[in-house]
Amino acid sequence: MRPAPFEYYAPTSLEEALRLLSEKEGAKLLAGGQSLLALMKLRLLAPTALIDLNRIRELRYIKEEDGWLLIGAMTIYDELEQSPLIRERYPALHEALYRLGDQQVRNRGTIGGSLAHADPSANLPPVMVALKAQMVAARAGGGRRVIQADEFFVDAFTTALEPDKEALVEVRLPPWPRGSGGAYMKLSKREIDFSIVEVAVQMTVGDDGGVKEARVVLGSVAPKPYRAVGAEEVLAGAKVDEGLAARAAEAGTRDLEPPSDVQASSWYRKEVSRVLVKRAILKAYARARGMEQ
Amino acid sequence: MSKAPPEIISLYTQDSSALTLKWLGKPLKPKEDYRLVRGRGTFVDDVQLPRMTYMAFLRSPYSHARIKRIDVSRAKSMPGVLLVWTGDDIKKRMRPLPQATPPPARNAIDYPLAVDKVRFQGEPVAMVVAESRYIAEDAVNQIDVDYEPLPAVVDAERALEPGAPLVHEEVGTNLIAHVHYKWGDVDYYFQHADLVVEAKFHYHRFTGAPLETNAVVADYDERADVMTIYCNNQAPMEWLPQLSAGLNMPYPKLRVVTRDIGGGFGTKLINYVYMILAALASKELKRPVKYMETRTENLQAAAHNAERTCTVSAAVRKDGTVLALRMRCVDDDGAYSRHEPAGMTVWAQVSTGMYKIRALENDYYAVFTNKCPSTSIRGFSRAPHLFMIERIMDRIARKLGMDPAEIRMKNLVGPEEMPYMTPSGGIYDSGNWPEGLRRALEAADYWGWRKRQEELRRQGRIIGVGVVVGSDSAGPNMAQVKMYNPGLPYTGGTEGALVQMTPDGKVRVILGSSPQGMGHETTAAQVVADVLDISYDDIYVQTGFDSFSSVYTMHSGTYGSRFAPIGLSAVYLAAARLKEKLAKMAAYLLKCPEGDVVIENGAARCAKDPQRSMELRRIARIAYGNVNELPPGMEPGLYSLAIFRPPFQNPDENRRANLALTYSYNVHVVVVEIDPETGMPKILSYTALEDSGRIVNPLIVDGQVHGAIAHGVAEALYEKYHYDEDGNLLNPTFVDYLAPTALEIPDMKVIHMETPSPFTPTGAKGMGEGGGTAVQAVISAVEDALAPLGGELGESHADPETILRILKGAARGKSEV
Amino acid sequence: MPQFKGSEVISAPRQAVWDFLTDPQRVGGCVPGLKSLQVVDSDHFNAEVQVGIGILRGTVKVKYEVVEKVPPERIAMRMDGSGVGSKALINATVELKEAQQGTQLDWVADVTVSGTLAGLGARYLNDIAFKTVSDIFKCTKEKLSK
Amino acid sequence: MSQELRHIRVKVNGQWYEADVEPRMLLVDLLRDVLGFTGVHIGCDTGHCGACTVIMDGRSVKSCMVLAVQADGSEIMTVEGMEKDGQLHPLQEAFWENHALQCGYCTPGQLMSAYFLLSRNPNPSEEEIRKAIEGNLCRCTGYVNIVKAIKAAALKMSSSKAG
Repeated sequence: MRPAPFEYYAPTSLEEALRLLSEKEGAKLLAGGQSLLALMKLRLLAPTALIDLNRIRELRYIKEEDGWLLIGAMTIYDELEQSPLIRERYPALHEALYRLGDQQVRNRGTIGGSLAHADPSANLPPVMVALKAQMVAARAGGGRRVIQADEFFVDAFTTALEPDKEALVEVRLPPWPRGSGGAYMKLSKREIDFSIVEVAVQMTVGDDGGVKEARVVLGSVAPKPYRAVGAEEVLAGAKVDEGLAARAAEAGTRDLEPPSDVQASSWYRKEVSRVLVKRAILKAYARARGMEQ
Repeated sequence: MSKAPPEIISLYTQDSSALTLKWLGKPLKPKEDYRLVRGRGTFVDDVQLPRMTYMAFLRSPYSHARIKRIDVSRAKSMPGVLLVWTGDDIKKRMRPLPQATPPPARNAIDYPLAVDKVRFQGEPVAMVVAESRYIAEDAVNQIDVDYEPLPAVVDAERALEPGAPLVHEEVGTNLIAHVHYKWGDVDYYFQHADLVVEAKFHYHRFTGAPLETNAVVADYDERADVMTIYCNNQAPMEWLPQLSAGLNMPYPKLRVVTRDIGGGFGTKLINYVYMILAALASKELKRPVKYMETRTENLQAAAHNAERTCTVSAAVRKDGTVLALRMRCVDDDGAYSRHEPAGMTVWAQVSTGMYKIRALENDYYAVFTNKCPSTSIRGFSRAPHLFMIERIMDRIARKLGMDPAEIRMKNLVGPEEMPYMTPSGGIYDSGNWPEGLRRALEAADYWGWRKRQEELRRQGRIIGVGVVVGSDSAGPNMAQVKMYNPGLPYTGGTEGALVQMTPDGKVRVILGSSPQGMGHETTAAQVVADVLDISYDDIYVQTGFDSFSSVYTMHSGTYGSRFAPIGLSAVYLAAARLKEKLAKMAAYLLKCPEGDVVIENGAARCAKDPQRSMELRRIARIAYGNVNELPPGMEPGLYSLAIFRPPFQNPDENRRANLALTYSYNVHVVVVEIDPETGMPKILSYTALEDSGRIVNPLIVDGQVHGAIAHGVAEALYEKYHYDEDGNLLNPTFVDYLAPTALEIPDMKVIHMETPSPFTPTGAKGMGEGGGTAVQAVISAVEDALAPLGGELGESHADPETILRILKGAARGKSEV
Repeated sequence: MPQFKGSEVISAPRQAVWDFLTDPQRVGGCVPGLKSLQVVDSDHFNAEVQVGIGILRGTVKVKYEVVEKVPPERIAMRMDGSGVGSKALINATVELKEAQQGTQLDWVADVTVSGTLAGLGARYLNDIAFKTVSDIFKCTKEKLSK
Repeated sequence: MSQELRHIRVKVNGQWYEADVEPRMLLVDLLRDVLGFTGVHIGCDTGHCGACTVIMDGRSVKSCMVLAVQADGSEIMTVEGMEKDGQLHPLQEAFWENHALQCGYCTPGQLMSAYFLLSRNPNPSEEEIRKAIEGNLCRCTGYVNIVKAIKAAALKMSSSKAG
């Protein structure tokens, strides 16, 4: 299958790309292309123009800035997955990257492309919400704004970015204090598949073993990342054991009404959501307590 | 039933005296692999011809609809578009495809492009030929079709009910064929059985999904009035009537060529519809036309297996002896009979599996539905037949409190009864099956696992162990089609080969087969080297098939695990005859009595006087050039052509016949663990024993076993087509059709027995399809895990949700479903 | 086949709502993402519509047909959409009842999607269909409430 | 519909090529149909099969998921570029010796993924090998001999470096 015709632009600066985006009616930004080109080949998408971001060096970096980790939108998964910094500080993100697509996809796909695509079953969105990441959006003329991950994902394949105006240029991961840990779990039939259910958990635990802060976020169960607030409430202040994790999981998934598709029914998604949330909480807690890497 | 009568045995037994056993059995590096690891294979899409054009299809979004209007005007007017055809254009150019079905199904009208009505989602409705693939696809999107959607029939059993929507009005029913056989005194055994065990099973819909999709390049040479078709069909000569009817050209004008084929697994038998369309377009445009199916088209509309729903009942004695079987089955063959309903009778005789079952009653129905047409996917026919028997064996064992391995051991045909004749007249050629089962159980540490299973269960872990026996009945007797359509002029099962020693003493081999990675160049060379006792490296086997140079019959091709028993037998015969001729020439040239000539290490010598010897290449030079030196009256040249014909017969008045030449044997032992909370299954251990007679090349045999296991595991746990009630196929891409990767397919342990077949000159048996044993084994293991909780699987596919529902239901004493 | 329901209370007399819904030019103008509209006759129009959620967008050709009219309380319509290798068939029935604030509009729609989209597990397709239909009547309400 | 062509330069298997291509042309079509590297195969539409995998600027990518224009100025290696002066690459040797292929259609892609793996992990575990080829479907071998071959090649390459 081959894509329909389109105009092609390969700007070398962000400003030029943003200008093109605002000028070209019906244009789309091309990042890694691992989803976009597939949809274009199937002719489910036929943008009039592609603005290729791959030649914009300034969008490809991983750097630290007063405790924050700043990631350029065009940084590929593989570079992130290989980063020791991310493996140590954000194990949930590392696991999500390790289990994202396959090596060829990780060699080409970018974090910005994935987040802007906002597929309800993609690995990264729930992790971003769990980590309290910030998304930096830019528009032509130098305008920039920061969007909290919680607000960034609006609906299936829909983000808070203003269509045809804004581009996601940077992802900012906040520092999590000592005593923090996270975990990502995904259930799928084949390892390479989009998840049937996925969970990202990030928490901070006090020296007394009580949970100071916890964020529990599911993917594939709603049009956008689902914060299991019920679970977070049960965890708050508690010392986590098997039983408590189970109660939190129960509370966190009670109100879920997941979609059904060819891979799994709503019933199955809800059942395994509870299981994955419980397991991810236990793993994240152990990590926060420094008991497991 | 019992040991086969002596006259039958002697009729089938083959002479193998020409073998030297110097080259058979060696793990020689496959000849094909050298070009393929360098990316130098020639697949259809690699054929590049001047002035090439490209074909693409508009396909039906509906599974069943009337075509009210097609507007191709916009597509036609696009620059670069050369031709746009609809069903009406095809109707003008060809007769409908010949139907192999009995009346009234024979009245079905089948064109490669839909005429008036579409009958399955993805059926081609219009075709475009353009200067590039890109333009062709652009144009397809500019074609407008008005459909009137019709109610779809997607359930085979409902398709037979009165008032069901008709897939083919002209047929007047959805029934394609019905057969009912009774072999042995079934009623007697059911009356006198201690118990009758009955169950209903569904064999699900999947496909082979070869990595190379269907492809064709048709090139009409106006000057010679010859149509050359480069294709990846597995048995092109089987479809000569279809091609000739479609193109209205005599066979000698049709040149059909296959080169390297990127896998087939049965899916590439019915791609002749593409061959016809590309050829018609090439004739019209006087330019070569290339078509390469997209993966979505391939998964949605190329070829699925036939689904089967069976009610199986077994008459059993308390001691576990299975006396007789009754099966009532309905096959879902999809929208057109392009290959099926063959599967319902092909190897129907293995309904009784590897067991001494005395009597069998088969009541089979094949029906049309609004789904993709079906064909013979790897494991064809014996897989669903054996699935039914192996599943019921497990159920019987559970009812009697026997171990599944024990009940199989009790009923297996014994070595003293070989060759064994089944109730339906099948002749199992050789093997020590109980010994094979013993060895497999030992290699898999079966009894150890049974113990661990108990211990782990106490720790809350759910382990299942499956043990299954099966056969890859191989080298089909096509006369079996007479069992549902006595009028069909298609019987036996033959193959041809040409072995020529060229004037330089090298050997050229041409086969009738169209291999897709089974190493025919390698194994044929090994047989020739073995018979002539010359170097493997001096033998050159032509890649693929070419109807202008290959030796073929209408059975020619690569399907039904037929190359080892039939193809290699033809190679053996041709080589043996060549050896005789060389001996005759040598006798004269060496002045040595013919009986004393020995052909060895590339030379002929006189046994009495070793001094008198001559290299074969010198004899070859004389045979072609220096012919006055030849014995007076002897025909020059060293060509040897052979067509191997097994002594097959037509089914007798009771429809009894031997329907395959060899019956390889396999035992699979699988251990699975189920995640109690998610239902996710994981294979912990996989062991397979294979006895496929004499092993020609262990590398190739093991590779085939690995592949068959991978397909079985995939079908049992990952690959299943989902149609909704409107006949929409919900998973037509690799996004949702879950072809497993290296992370899903487990490592596997393969062990061998090697019992030569008396019915083939090489002693080799057909193998590679594996008879679906892996599907049976995995499902058996999963059910074994669920059984203590009262869970049973009714299907050949078990996904985590199904398993979890059973676990939950069992836990709650009722199913969630 | 999923079925959707919805209702609007429109502050306009029933006859006005009826006139609006039976005027292809006006009701056509309410089809979301409308790119072009070509009125065939009082009961038929063809439209080109931009549909989709998020990035999953495509142009779809819609054939609109009135299949039943019971003035002024009932109208049944059929919308036949085709594009991106797929078909969407929407059968909608609208009931108009007098209400004190004006007219009560109740609608029911059956949606059948076939083809590539149905096959690509786009499990959010139903959302698209629902939004498309309900937007038509929301728009009707707005236009008439002015 | 027709489009203005882009002029691009690509270095394939050590040699520069120039071509004028439509922006929508996929890299795989450039390599196969324009430049004649037919060892690069097409097996699907959705980037799942990996048969079209090539090495682009040092990384394995699926050439059906990259536009030809995007490769402008890039260095690409296909299976045809693995041999050095008539000698098979150790991976090719190992695939042949272990019969790590049957139909051979997925083989070039498998080799490219294995090549990338060994380029940064000279002696991978079985798990790492399986993970490394998860983007390359094989329908013939059950992956058994592919995994075996990659192990064997890794051993051979590291020992030959050591020795």
